[in-house]
Amino acid sequence: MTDPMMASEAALAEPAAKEQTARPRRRTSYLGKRLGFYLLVTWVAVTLNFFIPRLMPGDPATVMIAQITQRTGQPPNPATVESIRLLFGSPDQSLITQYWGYLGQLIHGDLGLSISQYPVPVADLVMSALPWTLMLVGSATALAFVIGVGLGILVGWRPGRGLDSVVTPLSTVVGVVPYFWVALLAVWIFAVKLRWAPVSGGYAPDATPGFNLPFMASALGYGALPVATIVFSAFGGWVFGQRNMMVTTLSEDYVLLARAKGLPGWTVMLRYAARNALLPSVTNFALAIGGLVGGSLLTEIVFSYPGMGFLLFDAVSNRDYPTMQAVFLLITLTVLLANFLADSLYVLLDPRTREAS
Amino acid sequence: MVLRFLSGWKVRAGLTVFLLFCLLALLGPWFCSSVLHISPTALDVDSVSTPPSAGHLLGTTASGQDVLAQLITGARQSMIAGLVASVLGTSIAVLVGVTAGLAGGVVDSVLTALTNVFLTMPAFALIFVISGYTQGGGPVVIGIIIGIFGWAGGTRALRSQTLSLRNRDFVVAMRMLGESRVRLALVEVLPHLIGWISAMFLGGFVGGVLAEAGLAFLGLSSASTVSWGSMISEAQQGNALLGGMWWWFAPPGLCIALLGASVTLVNFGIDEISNPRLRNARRTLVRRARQAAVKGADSDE
Amino acid sequence: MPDPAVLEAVDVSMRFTVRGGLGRTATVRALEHVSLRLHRGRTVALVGESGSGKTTLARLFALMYQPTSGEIRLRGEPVGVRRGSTARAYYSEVQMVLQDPFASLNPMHTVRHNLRRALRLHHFDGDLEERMHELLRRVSLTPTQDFIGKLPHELSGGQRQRVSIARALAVAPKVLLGDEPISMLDVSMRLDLLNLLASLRDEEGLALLYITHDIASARYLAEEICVMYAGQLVEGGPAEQVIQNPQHPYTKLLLEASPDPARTVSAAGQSSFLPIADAGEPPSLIDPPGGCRFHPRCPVAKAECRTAFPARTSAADGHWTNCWLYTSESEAS
Amino acid sequence: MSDDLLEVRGLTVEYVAEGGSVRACDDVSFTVRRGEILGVAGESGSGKSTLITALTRLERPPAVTTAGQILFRPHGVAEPIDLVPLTEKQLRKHRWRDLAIVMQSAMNALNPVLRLGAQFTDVLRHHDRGLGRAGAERRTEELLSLVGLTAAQARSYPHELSGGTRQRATIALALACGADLVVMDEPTTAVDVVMQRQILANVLRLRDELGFAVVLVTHDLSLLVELADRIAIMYAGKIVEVGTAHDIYHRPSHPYTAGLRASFPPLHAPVERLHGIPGTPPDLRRLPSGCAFHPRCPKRFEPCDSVVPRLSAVGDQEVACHLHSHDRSEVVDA
Repeated sequence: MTDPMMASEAALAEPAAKEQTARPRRRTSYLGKRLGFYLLVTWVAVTLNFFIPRLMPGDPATVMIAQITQRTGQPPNPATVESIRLLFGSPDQSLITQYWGYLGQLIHGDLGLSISQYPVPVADLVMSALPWTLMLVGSATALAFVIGVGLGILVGWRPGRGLDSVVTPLSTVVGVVPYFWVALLAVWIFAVKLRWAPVSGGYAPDATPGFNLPFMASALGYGALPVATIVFSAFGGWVFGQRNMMVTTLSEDYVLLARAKGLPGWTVMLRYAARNALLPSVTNFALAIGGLVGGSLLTEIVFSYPGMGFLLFDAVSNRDYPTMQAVFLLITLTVLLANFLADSLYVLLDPRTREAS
Repeated sequence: MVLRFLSGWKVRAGLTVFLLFCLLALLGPWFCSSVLHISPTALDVDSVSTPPSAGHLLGTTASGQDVLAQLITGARQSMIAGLVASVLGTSIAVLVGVTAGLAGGVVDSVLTALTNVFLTMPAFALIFVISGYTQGGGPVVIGIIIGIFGWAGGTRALRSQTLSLRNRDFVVAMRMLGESRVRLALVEVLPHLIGWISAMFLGGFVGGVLAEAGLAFLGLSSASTVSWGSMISEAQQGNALLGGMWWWFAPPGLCIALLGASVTLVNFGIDEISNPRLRNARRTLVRRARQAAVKGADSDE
Repeated sequence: MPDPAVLEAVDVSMRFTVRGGLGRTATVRALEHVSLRLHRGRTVALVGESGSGKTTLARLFALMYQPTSGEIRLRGEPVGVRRGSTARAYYSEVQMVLQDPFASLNPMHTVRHNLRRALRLHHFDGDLEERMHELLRRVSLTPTQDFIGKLPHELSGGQRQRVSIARALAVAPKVLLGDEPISMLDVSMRLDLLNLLASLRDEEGLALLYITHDIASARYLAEEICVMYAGQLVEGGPAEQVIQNPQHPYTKLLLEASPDPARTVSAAGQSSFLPIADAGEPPSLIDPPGGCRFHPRCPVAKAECRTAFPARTSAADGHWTNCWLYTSESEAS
Repeated sequence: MSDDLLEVRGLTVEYVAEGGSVRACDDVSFTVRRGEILGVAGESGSGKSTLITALTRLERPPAVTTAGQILFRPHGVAEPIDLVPLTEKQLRKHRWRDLAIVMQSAMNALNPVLRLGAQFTDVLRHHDRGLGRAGAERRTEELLSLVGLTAAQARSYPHELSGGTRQRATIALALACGADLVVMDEPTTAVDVVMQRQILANVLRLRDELGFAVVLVTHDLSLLVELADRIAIMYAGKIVEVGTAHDIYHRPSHPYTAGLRASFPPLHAPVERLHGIPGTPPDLRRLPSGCAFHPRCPKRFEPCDSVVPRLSAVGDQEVACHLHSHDRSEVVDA
């Protein structure tokens, strides 16, 4: 029902053929198909990255070269100019040539040099920011999903009862409050007034980043509030979606039959209703990751958290185009990776996508 | 159907609040200047950072601007962004989703892939990057960008709905009368999608308002316009919270939340109509019927 | 033999390509070399289980697909999938009534809208209102003014099906295709709908194709019965002949399995439900058995049944079957 | 100990709504004897599906059982138990052990994400705590073999099986805990006639072997006549006639039963022009006064539109029709 592939199959096969298509068929290719799709998205992101600066009014490349000249007092060396031209457009070459050159440069991992922190390679900046974002968003997403879906299951099991009438309206309201507003409020309450958490940053200034206990402890402490704010504004969506799926699933015959079998309530709720009601949430999980990673930009900015979002914000404020491009590409790749994990989870949960042996 | 839609309290409350906000956006600026005689930009140097008072009903900012005037004027900017985003986004979604669902075959495959690509891309980051290049822009520009990159969510649902409608017998039957494809789409299929489309429109509206606020907060809207997002941004920069100036910080956020909540309420109503399983039996009625049954049994004894 | 066929399928086969993941496809062999003729004022019943291909044949007649091989002929002229006004010209002669009365009328449109649209599309130039009432009278939805303004949800299943028929009649067709038109109706309404179809056939000279899985109702309505199994026609002929003297083992199985209270209730009030042997299930049409597709379930299957589909053997009364049992006999004699 | 396994008295089920309640089952009374197959026939809106869910106490709001008793005498219980006032927890003791159900569509009745075997073992092990995993699996195989299925099929997911196989599996499932009563809701509407006969023949054979009773609901009276011992006919939420299959077929007393019986064209007997029942089944929200069938009844007379006929014995049968009530002669004379 939710799988577009299945729907198009049903559309093609006429009624007489439906019976047959429902029979077991080898579906090894589910994950393979998804991988192919992710390659497509990666290509689109790369291509967008190529075209956006070229479509913009003016010539970002010239602007950048001028910026570097201004900043360093001398024009950048020819290799740097060449690299900037490849990434941001050159008036002398055809678009196709530029595109191939651009792809070649990306494959070699050359993302150019940062303008605002010239001449630090963008790749270095990104690599130091990436782990922070992965940890922040990864833990926040997982927490929001688990809490939200868990609550959704509980609430949807007995719709209209006490818990439902409190949690459901609350969770929907939370979703429409601007996130950064909530985050700022949280900083004010928990960091400024109550002093439970630091106001900003990723770790204590006196800790040295690396695998040492003081650093990791301080990173945890600094991360708690940002994670909490993300979870707070993201869990509502899960509750609501999961609740509705649960309510819909409850009227399925197999849930009724499970009840008729005299199985205890917990078994019916978890093994019969929730197992099935979970599937769309997992699909949505894959889709929502893009939004969450994007949304974490705001978190990092509110908390001056040293991740990709903060880097992007800095880059945008300083018109550091190479960094902007690179950060966007990496965010996309991160999203795709997370999507793939969600897809694998889906395959694990839904036997219908697995190969029938 | 319309009557049933309007009969729920959720829908009625939601619509009322939503229409009030629309009125505010429409008439607000005129109301400010002609009735209240306040201006969102005028600096009242005598009362800087003052809490709500008779002179300034919602107090003033750190630079002495009237918060109420800003709030009312900001409504228009925020709602224009939301409106542009949702009109554009919904139009693209309807066009792509309905076309894909009706056409089938290669057209469908291509459009579906396109939709999924846009759906998977981190849209907010992309919007942010593009806004980085455009460096500021009015609510219309921001709305356009949000619309262009935010349409994919509803498209999937619309496509699958169209697909199932296309194969419904009444469409097949009309096709076998020789009805033209365009009329099939417009007269037989589209009316059934109104619920979905309006839900999508309203959802896109809130999404647009929130995204605009986010971008304004990041300083990516043009500096000259006042919107709810830019108010929060300024309040933050003006250390409104640290200075205890809740009247500056709180109202714009609450307005967005209220607008969003009103739309959510309307969508609840639409949801319950398009998915009857979500409707709950009135528990009081059920309980009363059960009690009556117990009593009846007692009197039988 | 009656006058020439109005609509016929000549040796049509139909294959559907079903998409799987990543370009993987499977072919559904829905129909194999099927020929069927519809005559003016006569009913042919097409009987078979779900998935046997009977709906596919109806949809080929309705030009919803192009057959993979063979052709559909209207009064001897081959027709193909068309669009626009040529499609309309075909549909002004061939109409279809679908199975589900709850789905075949748009819930948002009134009876009037449906009828008016049908009349307009086919350039009716008389008094629209008068004609609409006439159509409703024709399908016994009287008093007509009570029905014309109604929305589908205000009608019962039987009434809706009558509206569907009226809509089909609006174009004054020569052929009416009924795809299980009564199977979703309440039992008490079914006969009257069959009676309506019979009277339309007799009074308007409609050629009727009645598709059903209920062989008793086929016998009630049709002069001729064709039995379809897994995309192959296996037996056909005058209704009484097919029912009382079935030839093909599948027809026999179908008749044995069909409920017939008169057969089993003994006077003692003891019901003796007639069981049948565990006869397996119809095959998948993606990879169907070769030869006669019934052979894996056939109690009398022979070696040749596995390899080739038998030729048709016909009796003088028009009763025919495709079964090796009879082919060899006729060859021997 | 009585021969009656189940005695339903005055069962009334209402769908509560703001505009007023709808009675889907109205004062329904009947008995089911041990080992008997009772068929319940009715058209859409007759309340037969509601009756099934109410019998098994699976009704869900807005459906509420507002009156009546369901007296159940499972094996090993001396006093009959009224199922109506029991709580879900109390009911759980009887579910599946004493009272099992087979639903209309096996496709929907089986959990799509659990293997078939797991859906057997969870119920087996829940009701027999001592049963180990291996024991439960062995028992599952035995049960499946009852309906002609194999152990390999226990390892399949529902979507990998054909419709007929799935439905046979749900019947095997219903027998898992030795229930005294198996309630079946149109168990063969989703399968073809050939499979239908195979499945029902299985049910009959297993009933003879295991001795459970069956309440089978369907719209197909012609099938019931072959299959059931006794048949109850429902119309507009009420039982209008109960009798042996033979009597229902050969001597229908209620005009509705007669009309329904005549609505099935014969397979072998001579074809004659038949008529269904004129009119349409009533809207439960706006039931006709008196006997709900009277607007469609060819034999209606004076009291039909004002007095609701009660179900009463006429010979071996029970009928709710003024034609058979005791004061009939007076009315006819008058």
